[in-house]
Amino acid sequence: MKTILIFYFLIPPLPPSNVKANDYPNDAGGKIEIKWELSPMDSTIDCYIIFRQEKIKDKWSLPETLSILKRGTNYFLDSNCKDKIEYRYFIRAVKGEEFSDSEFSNVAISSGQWFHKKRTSVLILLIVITLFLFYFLKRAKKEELFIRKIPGLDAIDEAVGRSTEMGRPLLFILGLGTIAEIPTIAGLSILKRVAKKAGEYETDIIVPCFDPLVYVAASETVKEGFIEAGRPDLFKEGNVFFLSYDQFGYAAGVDGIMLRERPGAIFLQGYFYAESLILAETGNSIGAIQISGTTAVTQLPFFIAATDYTLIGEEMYAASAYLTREPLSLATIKGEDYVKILLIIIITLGLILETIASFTGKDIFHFLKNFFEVI
Amino acid sequence: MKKEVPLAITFISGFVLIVALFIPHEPFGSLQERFNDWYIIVSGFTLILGIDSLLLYHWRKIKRKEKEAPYSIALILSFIITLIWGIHSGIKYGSPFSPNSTFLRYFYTYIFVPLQATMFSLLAFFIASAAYRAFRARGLNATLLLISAGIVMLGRVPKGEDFAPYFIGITFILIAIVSFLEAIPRVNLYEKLIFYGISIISIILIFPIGYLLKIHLPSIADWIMNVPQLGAKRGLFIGISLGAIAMALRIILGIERTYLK
Amino acid sequence: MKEFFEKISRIDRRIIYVIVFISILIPLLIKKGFEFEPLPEVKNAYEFIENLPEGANCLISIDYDAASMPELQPLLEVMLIHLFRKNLKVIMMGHWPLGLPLGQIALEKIARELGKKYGEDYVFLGYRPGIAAVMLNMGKEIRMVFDVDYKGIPLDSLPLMRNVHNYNDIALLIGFEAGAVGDAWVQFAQARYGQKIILTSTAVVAPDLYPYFQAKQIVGLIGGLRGAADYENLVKKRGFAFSGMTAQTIVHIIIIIFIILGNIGYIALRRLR
Amino acid sequence: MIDIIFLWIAAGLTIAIFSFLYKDNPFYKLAEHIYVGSAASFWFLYLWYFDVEPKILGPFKELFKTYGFLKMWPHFGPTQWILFIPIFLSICMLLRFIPPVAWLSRWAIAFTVGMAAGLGVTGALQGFIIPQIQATILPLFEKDILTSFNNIIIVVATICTLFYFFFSKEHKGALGLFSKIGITFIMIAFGASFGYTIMARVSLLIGRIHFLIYEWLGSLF
Repeated sequence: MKTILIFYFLIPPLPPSNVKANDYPNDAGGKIEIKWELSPMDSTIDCYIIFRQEKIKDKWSLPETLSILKRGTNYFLDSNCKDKIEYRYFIRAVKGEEFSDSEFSNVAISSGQWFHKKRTSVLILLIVITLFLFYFLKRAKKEELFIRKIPGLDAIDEAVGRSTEMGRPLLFILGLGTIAEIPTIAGLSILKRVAKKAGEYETDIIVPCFDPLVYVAASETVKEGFIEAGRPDLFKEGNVFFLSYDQFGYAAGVDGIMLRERPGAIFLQGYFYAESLILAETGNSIGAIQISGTTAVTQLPFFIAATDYTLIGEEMYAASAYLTREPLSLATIKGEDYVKILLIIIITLGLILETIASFTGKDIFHFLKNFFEVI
Repeated sequence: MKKEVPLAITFISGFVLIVALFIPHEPFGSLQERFNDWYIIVSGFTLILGIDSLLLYHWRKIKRKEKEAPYSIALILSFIITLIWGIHSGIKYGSPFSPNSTFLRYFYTYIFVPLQATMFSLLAFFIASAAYRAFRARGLNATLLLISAGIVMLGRVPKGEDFAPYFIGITFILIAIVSFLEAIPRVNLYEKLIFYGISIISIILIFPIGYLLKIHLPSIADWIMNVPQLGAKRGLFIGISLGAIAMALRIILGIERTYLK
Repeated sequence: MKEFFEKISRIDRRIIYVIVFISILIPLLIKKGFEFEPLPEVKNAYEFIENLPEGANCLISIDYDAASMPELQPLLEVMLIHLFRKNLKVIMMGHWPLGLPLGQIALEKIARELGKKYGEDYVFLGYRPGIAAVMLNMGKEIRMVFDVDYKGIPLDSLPLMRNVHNYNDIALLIGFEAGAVGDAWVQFAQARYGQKIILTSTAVVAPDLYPYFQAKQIVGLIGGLRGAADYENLVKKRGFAFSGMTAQTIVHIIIIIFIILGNIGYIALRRLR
Repeated sequence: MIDIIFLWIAAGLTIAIFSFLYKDNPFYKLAEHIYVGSAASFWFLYLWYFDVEPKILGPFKELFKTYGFLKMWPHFGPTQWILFIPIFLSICMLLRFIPPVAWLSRWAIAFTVGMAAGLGVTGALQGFIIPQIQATILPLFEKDILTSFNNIIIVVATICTLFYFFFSKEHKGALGLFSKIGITFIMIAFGASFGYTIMARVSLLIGRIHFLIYEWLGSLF
């Protein structure tokens, strides 16, 4: 027994086999993936060491250690390659002092790809959506398009009016979104409408901003709104200002403005995080009419609870079309609706296929689900 | 010129970013990160504009000797002190954010963090007052909203299952009373029966549902989160994403240009 | 009668605030509370630490900042007490530069209380930028990342660090997570180097980390205040988290009582009208 | 000693913010203004040390050290030259200080808005729509009754919610019914999500109260 044990410890472990190196797909180049079959004695070895050689002037360089991998590993991604250089790899199985090396892998060259194959479904869907939108854009010139009532948006004029009656300013809060986020831009287009109304009613509008770029854009927007209302003289530069780049500093500052300036109507339109309820509750406590809207799903419940009207998610995006009634914008809304029908059809088809797959156990029926598997 | 160039810039930067999603090859592969870096650089510089506007806003208040002027002085002073402190630490320790800098150790931990954390913690109060005020059984949807909120709330805390049956009992008794009172004045026999029915069913359901909550409360709460909540959220997400795409295309095509005119 | 219903349907918000405040204050003051069973993932973490040999090195990574302080800081303190009591060595570093002072304050406080010496029983390394790069290089040689500690003392001058070179010399890694760094620890330190990891996280992050525990990629998971309370129970040093959990239950119940009161008032008033 | 002074400052600021719950008062006003003022400096320093400096000065540092400002220019590679785009945009932004050329700042805004549009499309498609559809394609009937039941509810909730966001048709008839079911699911979801969040928020308050009792008052005794 003892001799067998000693023997067992002294023999070198069997090496891994079938080492394959290939360019890593769908990347910008510089990566090679290496796969191998585990050593038959995988459970007893300590680790694998992976070596690489590169071809310089038709000669293979000295092996270079890439990484030490624990047993049971049969995959390695070498992300430190240079494109257009030939590499080959081998794997060493190590057990104590003993080791053995695998055969060399095939020669591999890394390269970048010009099309991301795993994103085919994204591309197809994008093309379909774009076609839908363009189709309705074309039709927009011919016919009147319908859009359903959105109560929160109808309330805007009323809120501005009531605030004016009370002799109080308006407060417009664009949230924490940066200008590189769509909800903020949707908020800006609502701001323009509110600013125009404010101009017509000769009411002040205060816009404290979180993001410096949003501040610049908001100040242009408000100015434009007043010009459209024909009252550029009423635009006060200082009323649109940058407040704070700190989430709760912003909340503290806005709360202060609410308590001291006593706005009659508060608009919360943009992207919000946890501060949403701090703002909405304080606004409620001063008795202002509040119209909120966000695409931040986690914050919507708080707006629903604390404000008078809430634009839920997509309703906020539809706002600019709804408010301007511009045929081209309305057309995109119609296109969107048809895409929704298309998606519902796809989902229904997928449900049928998956149900069949679950009963027959055949993988072929998973094709639709797999088609939407993306990275 | 004043209008066309910005429209072209918007079109190009938006379009190129979309195309880049499908091309892993450089220079497209890392375009999104590169644009993000540029964005950060631009917003770093724009912050100077922002701070200027903030200080100006308060400077005006001081000049006009408004009621709040002393606080505006405090704001400007704290801005200057913090800046000097940060720069001083930056010079002395290499960066104001190195672990042994006094800026991080004292300003950040004892002034900035308490302000942040306390402001954040106000939410606990606000969430209570908002729930009290808004969660009223105004109709079917509102009632479902408050019941699902109640179950998830109790399902998240230890010992919640000991209290849940009582609350659900009270809720059901309330429903029974309301529909009973609703039934009495009804003339239409059909409606009358429905309301009596709801009333009786609620009373019957109290014990089985109470028992169920006592035994399975955390898993019922999880179920609400993982099944109906998840489904509705998905619908919301898909809708929001479609809205975003339509909005983005409006921007790229120049239909939506609030920021420009 | 009508006045009463009007009152309960329109309670002043300040009364609600005061009651919420008191219902948290009292459990924290009297330090008594409801008993509850520890979660299995917390128990696992505790038992793993219990079974570590004396003198083993533990690496603590501070990957949170002030916003998550109430959830993670008390746990960090209890954890340090447990580690030091078992005479384990603590090496602290972090990936969130703004959170590091929090880690340092806790480390110095507990070390002072238990009479531990800097350099022998514990070391504070600090922060280096680059999350993945730091983790991978530490697998080769810690000195590639941290050649000196936070005060600038070379690692070789610190008795504790003399024999610590890479993950092989670290018996346990404990990550305090408020974001995605925990995933990176599993991906780089566990998957590549087989490092044993316990992750502790905020309640928000915990569901994302739970699959790692199920897949046995981490030896334990302590999530949110609940996890911290369980850990306090196990270490038999009940404190903040334990009384905090009781406060949680009470506040939740108070809120529900308020909702019910509001509804009784609302329904009654609608009837009376 | 210095720690104790700062501990008192921290406690004072904490109480000042809490005092806001009663009503607006000088203490809250002071704390608020200190907060906003110092936050402006703090984030300015943060943004410059962690983002702007390494991103914009980093690539030039080595060249500047070896060649000096005047002689480094011929050694610029693409990494350096491309940075002149954001530098240009940043300068456009700063030109707002000079009113006659302030309109140039729109170029920078145009770039960021274009970015928003590009990221909006790719993020929505790749990050949301496709994964969500993929996750919703579920078998409706399985051997396990509970799973089937759950799957059906998830699918009904998803589809009805989508119907609620139909804008180009009046919500009547079948569409009206579906959208009503949709809004019911949305409300259940909002209730659950509201209830789920309370715990995390209360944790924060527990943290602050603990700080006041044990760290601040505790340091007195």
